[in-house]
Amino acid sequence: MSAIVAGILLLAGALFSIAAGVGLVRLPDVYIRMHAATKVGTLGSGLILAATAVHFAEASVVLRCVLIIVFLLMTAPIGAHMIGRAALRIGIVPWGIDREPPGDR
Amino acid sequence: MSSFAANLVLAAAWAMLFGAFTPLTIVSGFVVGYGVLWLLQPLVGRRSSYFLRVWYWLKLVVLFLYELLLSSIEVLWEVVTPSHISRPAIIDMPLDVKSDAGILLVTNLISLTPGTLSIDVSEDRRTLRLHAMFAEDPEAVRRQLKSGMEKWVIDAVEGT
Amino acid sequence: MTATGFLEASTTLGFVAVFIAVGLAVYRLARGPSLPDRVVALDLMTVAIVAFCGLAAIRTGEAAFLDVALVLALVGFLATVALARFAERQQLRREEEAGK
Amino acid sequence: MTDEPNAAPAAPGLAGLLPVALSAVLFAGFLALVPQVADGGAIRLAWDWVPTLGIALSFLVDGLSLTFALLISGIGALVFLYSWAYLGRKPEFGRYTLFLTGFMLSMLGLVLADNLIALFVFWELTTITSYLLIGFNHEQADARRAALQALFVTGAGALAMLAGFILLGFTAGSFELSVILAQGEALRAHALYLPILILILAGTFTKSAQFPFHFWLPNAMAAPTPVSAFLHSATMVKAGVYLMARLHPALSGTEIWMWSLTIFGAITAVFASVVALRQTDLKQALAYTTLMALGTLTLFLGQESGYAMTAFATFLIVHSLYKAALFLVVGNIDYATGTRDARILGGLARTMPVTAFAAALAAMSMAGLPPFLGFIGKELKYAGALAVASEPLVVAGAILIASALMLAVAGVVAIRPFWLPPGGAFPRQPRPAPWPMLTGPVILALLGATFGIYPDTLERALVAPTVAALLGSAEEAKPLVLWAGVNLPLILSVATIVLGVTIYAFKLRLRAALARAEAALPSFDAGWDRFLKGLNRVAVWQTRVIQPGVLRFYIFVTFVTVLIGAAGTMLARGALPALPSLSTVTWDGLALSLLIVAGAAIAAVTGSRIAAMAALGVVGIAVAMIFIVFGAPDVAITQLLVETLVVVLVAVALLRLPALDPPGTRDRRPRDAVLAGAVGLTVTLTLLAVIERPLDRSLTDYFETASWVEAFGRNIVNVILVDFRALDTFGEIAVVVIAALSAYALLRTTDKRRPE
Amino acid sequence: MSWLLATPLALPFLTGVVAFLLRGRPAGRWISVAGNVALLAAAGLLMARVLQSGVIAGQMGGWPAPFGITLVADYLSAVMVVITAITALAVAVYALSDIGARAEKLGYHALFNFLIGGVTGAFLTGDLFNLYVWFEVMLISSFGLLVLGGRREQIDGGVKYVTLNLISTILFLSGIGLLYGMTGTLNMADLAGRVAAHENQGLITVVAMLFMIAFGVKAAVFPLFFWLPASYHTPAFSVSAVFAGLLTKVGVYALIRLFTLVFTGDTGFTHHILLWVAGLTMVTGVLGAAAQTDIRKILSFHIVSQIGYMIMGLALYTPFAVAGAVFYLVHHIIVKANLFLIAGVADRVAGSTALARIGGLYKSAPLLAVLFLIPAFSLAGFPPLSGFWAKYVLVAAALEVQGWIIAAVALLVGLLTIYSMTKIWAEAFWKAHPDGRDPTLAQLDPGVRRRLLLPVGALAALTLVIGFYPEPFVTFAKDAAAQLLDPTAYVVAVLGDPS
Amino acid sequence: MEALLAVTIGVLVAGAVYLMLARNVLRFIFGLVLISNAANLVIFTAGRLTPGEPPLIPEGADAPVGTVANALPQALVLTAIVIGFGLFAFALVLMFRAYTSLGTLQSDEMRVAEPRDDGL
Amino acid sequence: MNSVILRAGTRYLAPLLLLFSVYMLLRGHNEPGGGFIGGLIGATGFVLYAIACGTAEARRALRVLPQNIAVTGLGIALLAGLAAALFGDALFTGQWLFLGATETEKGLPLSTVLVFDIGVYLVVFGAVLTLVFAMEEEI
Ligand code: NA
Ligand code: NA
Repeated sequence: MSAIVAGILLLAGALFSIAAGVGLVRLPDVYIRMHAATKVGTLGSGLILAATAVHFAEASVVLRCVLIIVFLLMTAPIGAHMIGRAALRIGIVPWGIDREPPGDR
Repeated sequence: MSSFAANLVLAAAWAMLFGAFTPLTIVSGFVVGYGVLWLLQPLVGRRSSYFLRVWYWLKLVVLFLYELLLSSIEVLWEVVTPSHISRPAIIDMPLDVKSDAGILLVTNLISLTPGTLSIDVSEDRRTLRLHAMFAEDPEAVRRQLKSGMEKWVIDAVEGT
Repeated sequence: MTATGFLEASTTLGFVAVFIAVGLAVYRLARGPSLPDRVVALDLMTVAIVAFCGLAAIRTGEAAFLDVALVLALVGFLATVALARFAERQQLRREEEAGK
Repeated sequence: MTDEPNAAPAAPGLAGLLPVALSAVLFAGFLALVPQVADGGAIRLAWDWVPTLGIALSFLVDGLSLTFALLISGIGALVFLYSWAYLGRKPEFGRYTLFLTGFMLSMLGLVLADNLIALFVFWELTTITSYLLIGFNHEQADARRAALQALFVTGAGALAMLAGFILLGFTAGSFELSVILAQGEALRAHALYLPILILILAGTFTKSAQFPFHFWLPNAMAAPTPVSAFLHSATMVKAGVYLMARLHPALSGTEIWMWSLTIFGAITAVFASVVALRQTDLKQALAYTTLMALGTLTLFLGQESGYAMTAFATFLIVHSLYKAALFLVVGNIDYATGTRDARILGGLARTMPVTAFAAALAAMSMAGLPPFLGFIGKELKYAGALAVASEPLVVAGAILIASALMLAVAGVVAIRPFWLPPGGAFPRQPRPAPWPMLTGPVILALLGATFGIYPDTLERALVAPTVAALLGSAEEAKPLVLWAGVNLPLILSVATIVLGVTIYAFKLRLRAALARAEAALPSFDAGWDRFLKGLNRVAVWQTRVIQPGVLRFYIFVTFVTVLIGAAGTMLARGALPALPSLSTVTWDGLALSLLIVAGAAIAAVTGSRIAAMAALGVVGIAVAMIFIVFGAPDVAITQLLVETLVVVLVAVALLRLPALDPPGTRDRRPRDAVLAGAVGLTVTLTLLAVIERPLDRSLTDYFETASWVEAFGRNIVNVILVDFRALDTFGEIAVVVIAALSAYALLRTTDKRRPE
Repeated sequence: MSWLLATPLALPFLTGVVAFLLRGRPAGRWISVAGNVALLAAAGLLMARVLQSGVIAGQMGGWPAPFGITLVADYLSAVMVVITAITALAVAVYALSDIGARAEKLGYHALFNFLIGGVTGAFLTGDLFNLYVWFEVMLISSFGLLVLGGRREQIDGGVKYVTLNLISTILFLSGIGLLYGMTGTLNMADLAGRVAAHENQGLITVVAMLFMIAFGVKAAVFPLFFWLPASYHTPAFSVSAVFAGLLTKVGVYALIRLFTLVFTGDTGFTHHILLWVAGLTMVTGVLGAAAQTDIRKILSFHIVSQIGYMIMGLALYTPFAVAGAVFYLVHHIIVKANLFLIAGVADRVAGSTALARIGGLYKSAPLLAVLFLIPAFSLAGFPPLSGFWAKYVLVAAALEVQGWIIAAVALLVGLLTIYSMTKIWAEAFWKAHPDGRDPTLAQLDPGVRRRLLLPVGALAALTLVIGFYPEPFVTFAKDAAAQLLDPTAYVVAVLGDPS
Repeated sequence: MEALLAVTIGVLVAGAVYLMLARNVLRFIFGLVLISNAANLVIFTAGRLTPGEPPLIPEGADAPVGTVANALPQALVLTAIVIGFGLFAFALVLMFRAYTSLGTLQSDEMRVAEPRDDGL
Repeated sequence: MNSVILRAGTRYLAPLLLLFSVYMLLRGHNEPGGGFIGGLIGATGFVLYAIACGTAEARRALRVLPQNIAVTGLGIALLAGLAAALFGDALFTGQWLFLGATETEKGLPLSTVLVFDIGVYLVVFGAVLTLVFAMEEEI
C-alpha cells in the first residue's frame, strides 16, 4: 500500500518537476519563469520527499522529510523574492506590460 | 515568543533531528538551543506567547498546501498550452501584518500560491510589491490576498 | 505490475524527471538572457537536487541521502541570494557610474 | 692611472710590519730546510681533511716547492715592507694586508700541497685573494673590470683543471701527488690522458696567462704596484708554471705535451715581448715582459732535457728577482713623480739614486748582461733551446727575438727614466722614496748580481734540487757558470745584445709600427668586452624568451610540459589503455556526465561572467550528484556547501571586477583549445589505463572492520578523517585557517590605490 | 618515537597559534623566536636519535602502517628538519627587525610558523597524501607571506606564483589519485613494493612523470620555474629568505624521495629525463641571473640554477651523486637564505637592491662585505667553502660515470655563477654609491643591527664550518645516499620486518 | 561506469585548461574550480565506484553490511575539496586585489614584478 | 541588504542553521556530518546574516573575531591530537571516555576525537567567516 502511495506521489512529483523545467524554458519572461521554478519546482520536490517519507515510514526519516519540505518552503520564496527584486531593479520590464515597471527608480 | 519558549522549541527541534525524545536529546537540545539563542540575541526580539494559535496554524497549513497545489496546476497549464494566457502585472499592496514572522509568512505564502509572487517589501514595511500572472484587475488581486492569505497569517501569528 | 515494481518504475521516472528539469534549467542558464534568468535556473536546479536526494534515498533504502537534501534545502538558497544581490548591486553601480 | 700612494712618507703604524715578520720567519724556516732538501731529502707532512673523499692536507717540500716557497716568502717579506710605506696610511691598508697575507699563505699552500684537491683549494684561494687585491682601487671601473677579468679567466681555467684533477685522481687511484707522480707511465698510456692533459693545461695556461689567455694580466696592473710586484714576479702567474712543473714527471714526455707547451710558450714569449716594447706605461711594459717570461718557462717545461730543466729552474729564479725589483722600482718612480709614462719620465737618477742603482742592476740582469744571474739564465735558455727535441733553431730564434726585446724593454724601464732627460713635466715635484721602499729593490737587485757571480750556491741549493724534482735525479742538472767558453749560446747572447740595443735605438719608430700592427690585429682585451656583451645579450635574449613576464605563456608551457611528459611517456612506454567497456554505464551516470560536459563547455566558451559562474555551479552540482549516486553523502554535502560558498564569494568579488573580455573582443583561442583538448584526452587515457586492473581494497577493508570496533564510529569516512588519518585533517584545517588569514591580510593590507 | 617525530611538526603550529592570538603584542613576536629555538632543539633530538638508530618511524594515531599515517625520519629527513629549524630560527630573529607592525598585526608570525610546520611535515611524513597536505600548508602560507604588505609588485608576482603553483598542486593531487587507483595504498614504503609489483610498468612511468612535473614546478626546474623569478624578489626580505632557502628544496626533497623510493623501476627513462632537466635548469637559471640587475632577482634566478645541481645528483643516481645532491641541498639552504637576508641589510643601509642605485658598501660596511662574500663565494663554489664541496662531489660523481657533458655544464654554470656573484660584489660593494652616500651599518639602531646581523653571521659561520670541516657532512651525505638508494631499512622501519 | 567518468573528467580538464590559458585571470579562477572538481573526481573514480551504498555501519553491526562504497577515497576527496576551497578563496581574493591595485585582470598587462624593460 | 523579507527570513533561518550545524557536528562520527560539514553550515548561518543585515551587524552578533575562532580551533585540534601523549599513546590516538557505561550500553561517548572534530568545526566556521566578512567589507 505504502509503495503505491509513494509511487503515486513520485509520479506527481516527477510531473511537476518536469513542468517546472519546461516552464523555465517556455514561459515568456523571468517573472513568469519564477512562478514556475518557485511554486512548481518546490511542489515537485516536496511531493518526491513526501514519497520518501511514505516509503520509509520511520519516524526519523519522516521527520527529516518534513524538515526538508519546511526548509524548502521557507527558503524558495525568499530566493524568488531576491531574484524578482533584482530583475525589477535592473529594469527588466515584465512581459505583457508596455510601460516601465513601477519598481524602476 | 519568549526566549524560554524559543529555547524549548529549539530543544524540541533538536530532539526531532535526532529522531528521539529522550532526556538526553532534550537536555542537550536545550543546552545547544540556549547557546544558539545567546549567540543570536541581537536577532531575536521580544514577542508575546503564541501557543494559543495552533488552530490558526493548522488552518493556515492546510489552506496553504491546497493553494500551492492549485497554483502549480495553473502554471502547469500555462506551460503545456501553446499560447500564454497570462496577463501579468506588477502590483503594490498595502500590508497590515507587522511582525517579521508575519511578513515572512505572508510573502512566502503569496509567492507559493497561484498567480502571485512577492517581489519586495518597502523599507517602511507597509507595502508589498508583487508580480501577478493573471491581473486584468489588480484591485481584485489585492482584495483577494488581503482577505485570504494575509488574514490567515494575522490570525495565526499576530491575532490577539 | 507489483507494488514494488510500480514504486521502482516511479522512482526511475522521478529520476528522469529530475534530470529533464535540470537539463532544461541548464538550457535556461546558458541562454539567459538576463542575469535573473540564470539565477532562476540555478535555483531550480538546487530544488531539483533536493528531489534527487529523496529519490536516491528511496532507491538505495539509505536515509543518509536525506541529510544531503536537508543541508541543501537550508543552504542552497544562499547562492541564489548572493547572485541576486550581485545582479542588483551591479545595476546600482552602473547607475552610480552613469550618474557621475 | 696611478695608485695614489701615501701622500706623506711618514711611517704608519707598526702593526703593519707584522706580515713582514711573518713572511720573514717563514722565509727563514724554508731556508733552514734547504740543506736537507738539497741532499735529496724531501719532507712530507699530512693531516686528514676529508678522508671520505680521499682529500688530505698533505704537504711536500722538495726542490721545486722549496724554490717557490723561498721566492714567495722572501719576496713577500720585501713586498710587505714596501707596502707598509707605500700604502700604510690608507684606511684600507688593514684589508689590503689581510688579503695580501692570505694570498701569500695560499700561494705557499699551493706550492707545498701534495694533494691535488688541496692544491686546488689553495689555487682558488689565490684566485679569490688576487681578485680582491687587483680590485683594490675598487671605486675605479677599470680596477673592477680587471679584477673580474682575472677572476673569470683564471677561474674558468681552474674549473676545467678541477675536472682534470678529478679524472687524474680517479685514474691514478689517489689524489696524493706523490702517488700520482710515481705512475707516469700508466697515466700517459691511459685513455683519459689526453682529456686530463687538456683540462689541466686549461688551468695552467689561463693562470700563467699564456697566449691567447694572456689579456687579463696587463689589465691586472690596476692593482697597487707592490701587489703587481708580488703577483706577477714570483707568485700567482707562476702558479700555472709551477703546476706544469709539478706534474712534469707524470704527464710530460708525450708529443702532445711537448708540442702544446712549446708552441704556446713560444708564441706567448715572442708576442709578449713585441707588445711589451710598445707600452709607454712602465708597469704595462713590465707586465708584458712577465708574459714573455711565462711563455719561456712554459716552453722549457715542454722539454725533457736536463738543459731545458736547468734553464727553467734558473730563469724562474732570475725572473722573480729582477721582475719584483723592477716593479718596486716603478712603484718608486710613480711615488716620486705621480706618473709612470715612459715618454715623460727622465732624469730621476739625481733625485732617487738608490732606486736608480737598484733599477740598473735589475735591468742588467733582465737584459741578460754579465755578470748578472740574468746572463747565466739567458745562456742556459739558449742551451736549453738548442737541446729541444725538434726544431731547436726555431725555438732558439724565438728566444733570441724575445731576449733582444727584453733587453730593449729593460732599457726603457731602467735607463730612460733615470738617466735620460725628461720628455715632459711630471704631475708632481719628484721626491725620494722612504727606506722601506728602497730595501726591496736593492736587496733583490743585489741578489741578482750576487748569484751571477756566485752561481754555485744557487745551483746546489735550489736549481739542482728543482731539476731533481722534475726529472727524478739531480744528476740531470747542468752547471750554472758565468763563463762557459765560446759556444753557440754565447754567440747567440752577443747577437741578442746587438739586436736588443738596435731595437732600443729605434724603439720610437718601432713603437709606431707596432701600434699600427697591433691595431690591425684582433684585440683579446676587446674580445673580453665582446664576450661579456655577448654573454649579456644571450642572457637577456634567453630571459626574454623563457621569462617574458607574461603569465599566459608560463601556463601554456607548463601545460605543454604536462602533455609531453604524460602523453609522450604513454606512447614511449606503451601504456595506452585498451578500449574501455561501457557496459556498466548507467543512464543516470550518463545524464550526470552530460551535465558536467555541458557545464564545462558553457564555462569555457561564455563571455558572460554570470553564465560562467552558473555553469560552474552546474558542474559542482552534477559532481555532487555523482557523489550521491555512488554512495558518498558526506562528500556530496561538503561539495554542495563549498559550491555555495564559492558562489557567494565570487558574487561578492565580481561586484568590483570588470567584464571578462574587453569591449568588442571575444575569447577565441584555437591553439589553446587544441592543447586543452590534448591534455584532457591524456587524463582520460591515463585514468582508463589505471582502472583496467582491479583495485586492492585492503586499506578500506581494514577501515571497515576497525571503524566501529576500534574507533567507535559508524561513519567510516568521518572516522578516517578524525582518527585513522587525523593528521591529514589537521593539515587540512591548517590550510583553511591559513587561507583565511592570508586572504584577510591581503584585503586589509595597505596600498589600496585604485586603478586609474 | 612518535613524540620525537611529531614534535618538530606540531611545534610550529603551536607556536603559530599562540603567536597569532598574541599578535600585535611584544610577546607575539618573541613567541616565534622561542618556538623556533624549541624547534631546533626538537630537531636536534630527532637527529641524534636517527644517527643512533637509523631510520625511525612512528604510527600516528597508533594505527599500523600502511593504514594510518606514518611519520618517518631517515638521514635525509632528519637533516632537512634540522636545517629547516636552523633557517627558521635565523629568519625568526631577523624578522624581529624586518617585519613591520602592520604585517605582524595581520599575522605574519603565525603564517611564518605555519609555513615551517608545513615544511617539516613534508620532510617527515611517510604518506603520499599527507605529503600533499603539507605541501598545501606550505603553499598557502607562502601565498600569504608573499603578498603580505600588498605592494603592487607583490600582488603581480603573487598572481604568477599562485597560478602556477596551483597547477602543480592539482597535478600532484591527481597523481596521488591515479597511484592509489593502481596500488590501493598511500603509504610510501608500501608504495615502493606495490609499484614495483604492478603489471603495467609503463603506466607507472606515466604517473611518475606527473609527479616529476608536479614537484618540478615546486622545485622550480626547467621549464617550470617561471613563478620563482617572477615573485621571489617582491616580498619582505625575511620572507624571500625563507622561501629561497626552504620552499624549492621541499620540491627537490619530494623528487628525491619519490624517485629513490617509489619510482625506481624505469630509471633509464625517468632519471635520464631528470638529467636533461638538471642541465637545462642549471644553464637557463644562470643565464637568467646574468641578465638581471637587481640583487634579489639575480639571487632568485640562481635558485633555479642551483636546483639543477641537486636534480643532477638525483639523476645520476649513484651513491656518490645522490650524496652530492644531499650535501648540495643542505649547503644551499643555508647559503641562499643568508644571501637574501644580506640583501635585506644592504637594502636597509644602501637604500635599494637595484644594483644601479646602490654602492659603497665595501668601503663603509666592511662587516657586511665579509658576511656577503662568505655565502656568495660559497654559492659560486669557491673552496674551501661549503659550495665547493657540494659542486666537487657532484662533478666528481658525474665524471665517475663518464657524464662528461653534465659535468662540463655543472662547471660552466659554476663559472657563470661566479660572474653574477662578482657582479653584485662589484656594483653593490665596490662601486661608490651613486648618490655619494657612505652606507654604514652604524646608521641602524643597535638593536636592529644586532637582530639583523646575528642570524646572518650565524649562517655564515655555518657555511664556514661546513667548508673547513666537511668530513662529517660528506660522510653523513654518503650515508644518507646509501639509505636512499637501498630503501630496505626505510621500508622495514615503516612496515615492520616482513620475516 | 568508471570509463564514462574518465571521459567526463577528460572533458572537464579540457575545459579547465582552456580557461586557465585565457588572458583574463578570472577565467583562470573559473578553470581552477573546474580542474579541482576534475582532480577530486579522479581520486573518486580511481577508488572505483560502488553505486548506492554509503560507507556507514548500521546500528547493531560491527562492520558494513554487504559491499559499500570505498570510504578512503571519499575521505581523501573531502579533504581535497576543503583544501581546494581554501586555495580557491585565496586565489579569488588575490585576483580581486590584483584588479584593485594593478587595475587590470588581463594577465598580459600585469608587468609590475617583471617590467618590460627589465635588465635590457 | 535592505530587504525586509530576507531579514525576516534570516531571523529564523540563521538560528536554524547554527543549530543544525552543531547537530551535524555531533552526529558526524556515526552518520553523515562532522566538523567540516558542521562548520560550513554554521558559517553559512552567519554568512546569511551578513548578507541580510550587513557585516557590522553579523560581527556584532559573533562578538569574537572570526580569525581568532579559526586559530583557536586549530589549537584545539592540535591539542586534542597531542593529548594522546598524556595517556602514553602515539599522537592523534583517540582517547575515549564512555560516560555512564553499563554492561549493555556504551554510555555517552566523550573523546579527544570529538574534541578534534570540534576544532575542525571552529576552524572551518571561523575561516569561512573571516573570508566572507572581509570580502563583504570590500564592497
Ligand atoms: Na624556494
Ligand atoms: Na635556493
